[in-house]
Amino acid sequence: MYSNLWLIPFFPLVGAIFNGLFGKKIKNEAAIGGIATGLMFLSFLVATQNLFKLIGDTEKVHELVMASWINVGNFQLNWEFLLDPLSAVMIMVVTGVGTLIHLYSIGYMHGEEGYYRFFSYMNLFAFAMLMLVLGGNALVMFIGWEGVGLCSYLLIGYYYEKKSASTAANKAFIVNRVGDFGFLCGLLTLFWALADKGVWTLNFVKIAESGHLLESGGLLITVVTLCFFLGATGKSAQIPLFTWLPDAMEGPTPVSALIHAATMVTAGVYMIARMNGLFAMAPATMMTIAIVGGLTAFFAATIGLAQNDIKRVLAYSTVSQLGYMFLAMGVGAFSAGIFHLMTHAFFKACLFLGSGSVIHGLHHAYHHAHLHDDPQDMRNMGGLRKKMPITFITFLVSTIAISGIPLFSGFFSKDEILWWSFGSTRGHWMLWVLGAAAAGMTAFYMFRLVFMTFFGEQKTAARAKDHIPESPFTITIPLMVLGFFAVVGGYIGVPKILGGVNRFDAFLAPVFEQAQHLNEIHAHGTHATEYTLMAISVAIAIVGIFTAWVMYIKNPELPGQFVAKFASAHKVIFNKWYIDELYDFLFVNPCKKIGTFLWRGIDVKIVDGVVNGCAWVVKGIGTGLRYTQSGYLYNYAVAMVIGAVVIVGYFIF
Amino acid sequence: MITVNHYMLLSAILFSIGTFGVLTRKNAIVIFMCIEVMLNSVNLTFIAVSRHVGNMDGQIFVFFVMTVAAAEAAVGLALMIAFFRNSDSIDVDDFNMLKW
Amino acid sequence: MENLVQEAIQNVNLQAIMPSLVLCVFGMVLLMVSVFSKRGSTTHVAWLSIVALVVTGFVSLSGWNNPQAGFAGSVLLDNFATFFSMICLVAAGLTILMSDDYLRREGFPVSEYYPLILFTTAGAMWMASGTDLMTIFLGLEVLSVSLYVLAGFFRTQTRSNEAGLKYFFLGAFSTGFLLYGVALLYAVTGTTKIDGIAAYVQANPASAMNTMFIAGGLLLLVGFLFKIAAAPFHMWTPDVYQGAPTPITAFMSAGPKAAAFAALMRVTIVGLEGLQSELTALFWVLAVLTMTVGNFIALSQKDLKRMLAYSSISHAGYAMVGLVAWNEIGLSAILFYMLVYTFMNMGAFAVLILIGKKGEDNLTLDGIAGLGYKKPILGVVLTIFLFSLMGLPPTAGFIGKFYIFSGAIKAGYIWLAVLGVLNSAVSLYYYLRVMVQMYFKDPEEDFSWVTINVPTAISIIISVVGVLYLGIVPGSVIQLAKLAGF
Amino acid sequence: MEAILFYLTATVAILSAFFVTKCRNPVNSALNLVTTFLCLAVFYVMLESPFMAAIQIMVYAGAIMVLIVFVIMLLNLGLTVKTRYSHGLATSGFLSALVLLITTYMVRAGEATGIGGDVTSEVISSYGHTELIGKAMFVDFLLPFEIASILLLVAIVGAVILSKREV
Amino acid sequence: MADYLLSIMTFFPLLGILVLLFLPRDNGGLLKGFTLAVSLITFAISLPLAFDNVFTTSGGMHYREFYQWINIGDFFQMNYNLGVDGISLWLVMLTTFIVPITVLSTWNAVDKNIKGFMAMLLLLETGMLGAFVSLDLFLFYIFWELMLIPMYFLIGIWGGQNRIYAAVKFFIYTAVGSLLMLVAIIFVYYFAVQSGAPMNGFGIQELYKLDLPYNAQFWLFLAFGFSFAIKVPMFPLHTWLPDAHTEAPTAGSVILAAVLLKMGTYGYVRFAMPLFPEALPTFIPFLAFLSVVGIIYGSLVAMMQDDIKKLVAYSSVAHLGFVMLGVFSLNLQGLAGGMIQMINHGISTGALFLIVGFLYERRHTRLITEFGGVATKMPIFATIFMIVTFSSIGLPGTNGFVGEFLALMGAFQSSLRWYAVFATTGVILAAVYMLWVYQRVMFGKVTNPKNENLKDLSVREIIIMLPLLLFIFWIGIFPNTFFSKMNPAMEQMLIQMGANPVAVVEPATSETHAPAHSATPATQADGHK
Repeated sequence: MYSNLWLIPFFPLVGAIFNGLFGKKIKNEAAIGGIATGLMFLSFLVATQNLFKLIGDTEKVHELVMASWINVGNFQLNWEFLLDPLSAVMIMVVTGVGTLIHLYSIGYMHGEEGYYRFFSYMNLFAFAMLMLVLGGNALVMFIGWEGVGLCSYLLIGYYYEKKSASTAANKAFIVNRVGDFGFLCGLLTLFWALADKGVWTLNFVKIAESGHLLESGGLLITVVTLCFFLGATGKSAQIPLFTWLPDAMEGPTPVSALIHAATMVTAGVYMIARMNGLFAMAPATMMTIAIVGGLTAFFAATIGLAQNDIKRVLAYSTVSQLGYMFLAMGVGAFSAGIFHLMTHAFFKACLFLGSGSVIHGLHHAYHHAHLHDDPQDMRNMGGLRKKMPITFITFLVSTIAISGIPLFSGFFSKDEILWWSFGSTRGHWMLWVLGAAAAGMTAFYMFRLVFMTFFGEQKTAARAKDHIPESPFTITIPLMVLGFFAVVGGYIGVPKILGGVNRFDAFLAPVFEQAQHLNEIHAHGTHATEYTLMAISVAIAIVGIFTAWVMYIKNPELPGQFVAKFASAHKVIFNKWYIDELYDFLFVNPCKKIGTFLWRGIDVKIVDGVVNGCAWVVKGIGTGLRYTQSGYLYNYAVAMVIGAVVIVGYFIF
Repeated sequence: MITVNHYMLLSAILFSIGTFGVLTRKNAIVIFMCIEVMLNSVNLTFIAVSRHVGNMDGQIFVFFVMTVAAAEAAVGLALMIAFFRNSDSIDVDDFNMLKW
Repeated sequence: MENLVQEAIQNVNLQAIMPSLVLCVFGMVLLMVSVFSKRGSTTHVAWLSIVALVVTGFVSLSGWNNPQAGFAGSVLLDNFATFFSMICLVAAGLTILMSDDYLRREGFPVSEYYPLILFTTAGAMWMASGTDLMTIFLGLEVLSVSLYVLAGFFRTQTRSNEAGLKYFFLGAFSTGFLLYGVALLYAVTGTTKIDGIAAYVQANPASAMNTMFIAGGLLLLVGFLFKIAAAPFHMWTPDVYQGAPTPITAFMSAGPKAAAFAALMRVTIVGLEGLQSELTALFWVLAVLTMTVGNFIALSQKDLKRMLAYSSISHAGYAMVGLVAWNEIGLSAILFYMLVYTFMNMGAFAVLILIGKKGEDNLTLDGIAGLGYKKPILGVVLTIFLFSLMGLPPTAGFIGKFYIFSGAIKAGYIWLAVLGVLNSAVSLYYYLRVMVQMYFKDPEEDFSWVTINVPTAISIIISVVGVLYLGIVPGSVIQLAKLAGF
Repeated sequence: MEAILFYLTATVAILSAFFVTKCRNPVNSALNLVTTFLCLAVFYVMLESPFMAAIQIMVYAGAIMVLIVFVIMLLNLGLTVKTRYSHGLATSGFLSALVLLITTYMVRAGEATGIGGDVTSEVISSYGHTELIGKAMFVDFLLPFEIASILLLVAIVGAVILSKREV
Repeated sequence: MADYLLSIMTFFPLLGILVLLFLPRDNGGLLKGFTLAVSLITFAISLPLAFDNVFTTSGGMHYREFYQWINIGDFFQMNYNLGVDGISLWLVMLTTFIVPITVLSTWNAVDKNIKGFMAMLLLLETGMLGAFVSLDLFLFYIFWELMLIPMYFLIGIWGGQNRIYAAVKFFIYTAVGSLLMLVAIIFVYYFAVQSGAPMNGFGIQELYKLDLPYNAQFWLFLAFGFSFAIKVPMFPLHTWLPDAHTEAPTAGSVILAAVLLKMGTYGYVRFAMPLFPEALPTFIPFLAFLSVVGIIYGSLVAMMQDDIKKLVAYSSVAHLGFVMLGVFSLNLQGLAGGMIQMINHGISTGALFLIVGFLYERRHTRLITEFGGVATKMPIFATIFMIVTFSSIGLPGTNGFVGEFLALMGAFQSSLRWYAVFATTGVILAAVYMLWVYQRVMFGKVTNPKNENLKDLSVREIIIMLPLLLFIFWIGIFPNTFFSKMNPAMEQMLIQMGANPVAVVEPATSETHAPAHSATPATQADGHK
């Protein structure tokens, strides 16, 4: 029935291997990009087919076992895929957005050295991501989980000659590994806990079936889920492991769009959703997730307020939006979280690609003018709306969507999350406050971005001013498609209160309903409350936009004065709350110091010192004894007499 | 009544004196003579014990000890002469080329 | 008077002394031959003495499994004695093979050298086969006196003189102790026959507590311990080994040592059985002390002969472990070990003889740098001997150590075995250093003076074959050692 | 009477032995050694072993001592006495004292239990000591006797080799 | 052929040495080619083992060979007693597989005394194979020590600057341990003899059945464990390893890492643990602690190294920590993880050493600071290095992951849970040091002019790496190829170690138990033929 499921990850894998092995020989960029994009599109087609099949199917959970993987005693693990509404949504997002970004890359990466390498990595990433979302057991998922980390590493380090790029790549992978540590611990503890009850499995379906064997709310389940959550924070850039994501902007922009906005970073959200049954059983974990998510949304937004690099603003925005998703997960709004995941994928990909288009244009102009200004610094931009109309429009649409203005996709998803955070049995009004404040700030800094980039005076250096082109079609088409979805993507999930039927929620229901039901997770409250909250959040967003307008269009001196007035606060925010420095201080430097100490101090001095010391002592004793051998007959005779006296004396007395 | 123990005590004393001489003297020939004292003390024991026990084994042993002493004297003195020819000394402290 | 002669003749059993008799006759004939041979030509004497040793070997072997006692209990040519005799014969044979060229190189082609070795061997045989302390003592003296001469053989070299003199004085001194011990044992038991002593103690168990008996036994052992170079009676060894002509050093480390072990074993195991608990404790301590002293001091040696001297001390320590064990395995292991040691140590010395210049001043660690490259075959065989001395498989040294420690462990002396193996770990260092010089350092000299002569080559080949044969298929020889043990 | 003789001779023996170790001049030591040998010969006579006394004087005092003195003279050592002729007095003295202590203790605490042989004073007086020695040597200890001959041969050969002047 | 397969396989390299000795010493190509041929033939000889399905059904010993060797009645008996089961099978295969690769790797690296080098390699191969297939403790010990000799020379003659120190240290360090083991071996033997148990020389299968008192087991385990711990090496007995690895020539390092270190872990699995099961619980917490310390410590120290080879060496300490942790968890998953991690480490770390060797051959330095930007000059190399790096990190899909995961899984299921949590941090640290070194060597701009003219890998070098890469993915994706043949033997071994291999739930696994039990009398019968 769903036996072609394996084709979905298989196509990108073929592309990755093909381009990886033969890409270098193929000089034709179009061919390389075409193969990669085409294979992604094939994968998208298969995904679509499966999605429709699933929609029409009454049975919503399907497993496909491909082969046996690890088979040791009772631990029997297969290569298996799982298709249910959740993974169906994910594969659509991954293949859909992925195809568009591939297409975009054909133009964007034009002329780059290692073009084939880029597409090989991108395809490999798609493969890994699809393994992640389709994996039928935790270990297949983990393959994808680490695989996306690997690809992220490779792609961030794409410009490996740049020190900052390779460092960022390392940081991304290592921070992810910290998360993986949590994931592994969780997985292994879960396996042990279940094995203890006689269920030897890592299969998601079986885990979901036998989750009830564990004590609900018990220590074990809390530890397991907390570990998983640690994994999720790593992958999805949440507090405390979010620092890698802004640095990851060192990669080419399509990478940022695909990996660091639309797909990979949402893996953590997906994972929690996938294991919702377990998480639902651990209220403490849920609360932690909600708080962490809310705080992340808030703090990342504050940092976003003060950044000048166009991609970094978007990166913090991504962190912030991921915080929303976690907030959703934490309060039990699983489907809302996934919904936001999807809409976010559309508008954030669009934003990234738009920013890429801007950078591309500026880069082109600078190149033309032989300037070496930073094409990503917003302070060099301005007034681009006339130069790049398509980019501008799609960008603006997406910005509105992310700001949560009604009728755009972001509104529906964000609002549902805010509502749940307020009204859910696992929610709290403080969470709502955090979310709403973040929403306001998001509106502010996103419009700040738009205003600085597209409005006002052109601040680009004079020589380059007139050479900023609109991007080619391969770039603008994806922009337009994504812009379209940024507007309409939300309509599949219009909440009931606004007259919708929330098809999205209904589609995902088989995955989440049971857990929500069993653990009494639901949002409650009157319609009035809901309306009020909705209005407040919209108002906050509008205030944010207005403030941005005031500060950056009407009265451009204001930000400067503002900064001067709150210099220290600005400095803290501008420097990202000094989190990187804190981590350097807390972990990186101590590790290096400990490493050096262990090596120079312990290993060489003590451990090896003991060994060499033994040798030294033995040799020293030898040398000492050697001098007993004085060469004088007298001494020898004395030794003999002493020997005889001692021997005889000892035994006769 | 002089018993075998008297002889053995005397022999013990002589043996100790011989040891003392071996340990203290530097002149190789004197050391050799001191060793002869030790051997003689043993001979005394042998003969005394031989009489005490009542068989001739000890006496025969003494006989052979004397033979050995003679043989050793011959070889030892030859060695000393050879050494003396090379280094003009038979002081045992000069036997110190080989050490450590 | 008639009576007396008859009685005397009754006691004579020539078969019991046949090997040594043959050897002595050959020795005397060779003395005559050397009188009439041209000065400086020694080769024919050397080969004749090889013939003597071979003949003696056959004569000895014919006595296998056919114990012969004679001379009123003075001598017993049993398997034990035969085994040790064979070891001594092998040692003497190898010595003679490696001597001829050496003597000429060092400018001392004196043919009396060979008869002296034969007499030494005969003395060693008497030590091994003697059952009367008198026989053993006289055997020991024949052996010692010849060795004094042989050690000081290069009479114009001060080093050789000094070696001879030191050996002589300390040897004579230890003889004093040994004799005193014999005298005391005689005083207590009224006999000098080993089985007589044992029988007396068996009949009068109280005499095992008699201080005279204990002291006598211990003093007697001191004499033997001196010969096997057990600490603290080992101090002559390095000096003498270093100063003596190299083949004699090789010989001393194998043949006479084996003979001393033979005597020591017969005396302790048969004669002083009553003192077993005291003696095992003593040997325990001395074994550890001996191997430790030998190994530790060897670590800082630069002169190869001296280093091997210390190593031979430590090997005596290992062999003593078998005595501590005091069981069938441990005792027969000593026999086996001495045989193995003969091959490996004499082989190593033979290689040293080949690579030495006149005067042998180059036999230091630095002097053999890069030998493995300039003279690869010599390098390889020396390596094999060193591995055997270390006790690494698949060489005989390993089997030997295994065998010895098996005895100790079976008897429950685990800590002794542990100390033993730790000691051999220490010993690795100085053996490895030789290899480091041979292979890991670049050659400084071209070793052009090294010429391989046939007899020495034969001795090396015999040693290599012995080491490998006893290392890989030791079964048959262990079987023999088992039969020869008590 | 016997006791007096014993103690007197013992005193002389001990003193002369001691002087062997103490005299600066090796010749004096040698002469003292001869005295010791003679004292021992007296003891041998007291122990009814006249033959042993005889060879003690002949072999020891005669042959061996002559050899020693001869070598001393040959090497002219009598005149080359060094100022310090001994060393390690303290250590050696202490050790020798210990040796003395142990040996005397051993003799006193132990017991010469080996008795009951057939050679009594009567036997000696009836057969004669020399005959008994001869009988024992050629009947019971023939082999050691023969070995002794080899020993002497070796010693002679050795001495000859070692003291030859040229190769 | 099959009857003598193990002997032929083990001694074929020795035969090769005999022929090698008569080849002209100047013709390096011939010598290397001949050695390659010998090692490849050895590999071919061993191949039937890998394809024999008997291992999937029975955990007992197969391909038995038994001859009396030394038989001294009541003294001792040693037998020539060979056999292979699922546990040693893959280690044997790894050995025969890795040796041709090392021979190839010497093609340009070794130009001094080639004959000696090749002879030592082949001797080493005989030693390693012999140690893996010996079923007689005495025989095992002989092969075990035999390995020491060629390795000593490989390090000492063809090594780097400080080779003498490293070689002597390696030799004495390992010898100390093995000598203590010798004492223990002898003790076990006589204990068995005195207890009147049916014996077959030093045959381990009979010794397995011994019932030693706890006290004896304690000390014996200590002796065996100490010896093997040095070889593994476990913290704090590891300091010979960085020196030996750094100084050894590439081929030596590869073999040392790939096979020799496995002797230690194999020793635990085959000897120390099943022979003394009662002492095991006493030691496990301690040993597991050391393993975990080794993981973290090795990683942290590796992180700060400035010599690539030393870094890889310290990473071995960490990797083997996982192996040991898995083995000590005393369940099937852990043991399987440990066993497969042995193979993985052989492949991945072997490959890393080869990679370092490639760099060294080109630049004659291994200092990280000397490199940088190599990826631009050597893209193929960069790719291969990357794959191996990730295999070493344990990326899922590569071999490293399967081993680490199973080892940790086993540990999590056993009483070593808390140790395992700390061990899991090794996952992070591995990424830190490997990626950091990769970044510093490969990424960035070429700043050192000496790196301007680096040539990418030659065809030979790629051929060397390809089989390793193949297995990196093979084990990562289809580890069942290996597990299926290991499982029965591991179950049997766990029973011997006194552990319940699994709480048998599914009927499928209980079937595999049956032959495990029935194999025991069969081997007993073998022993007395």
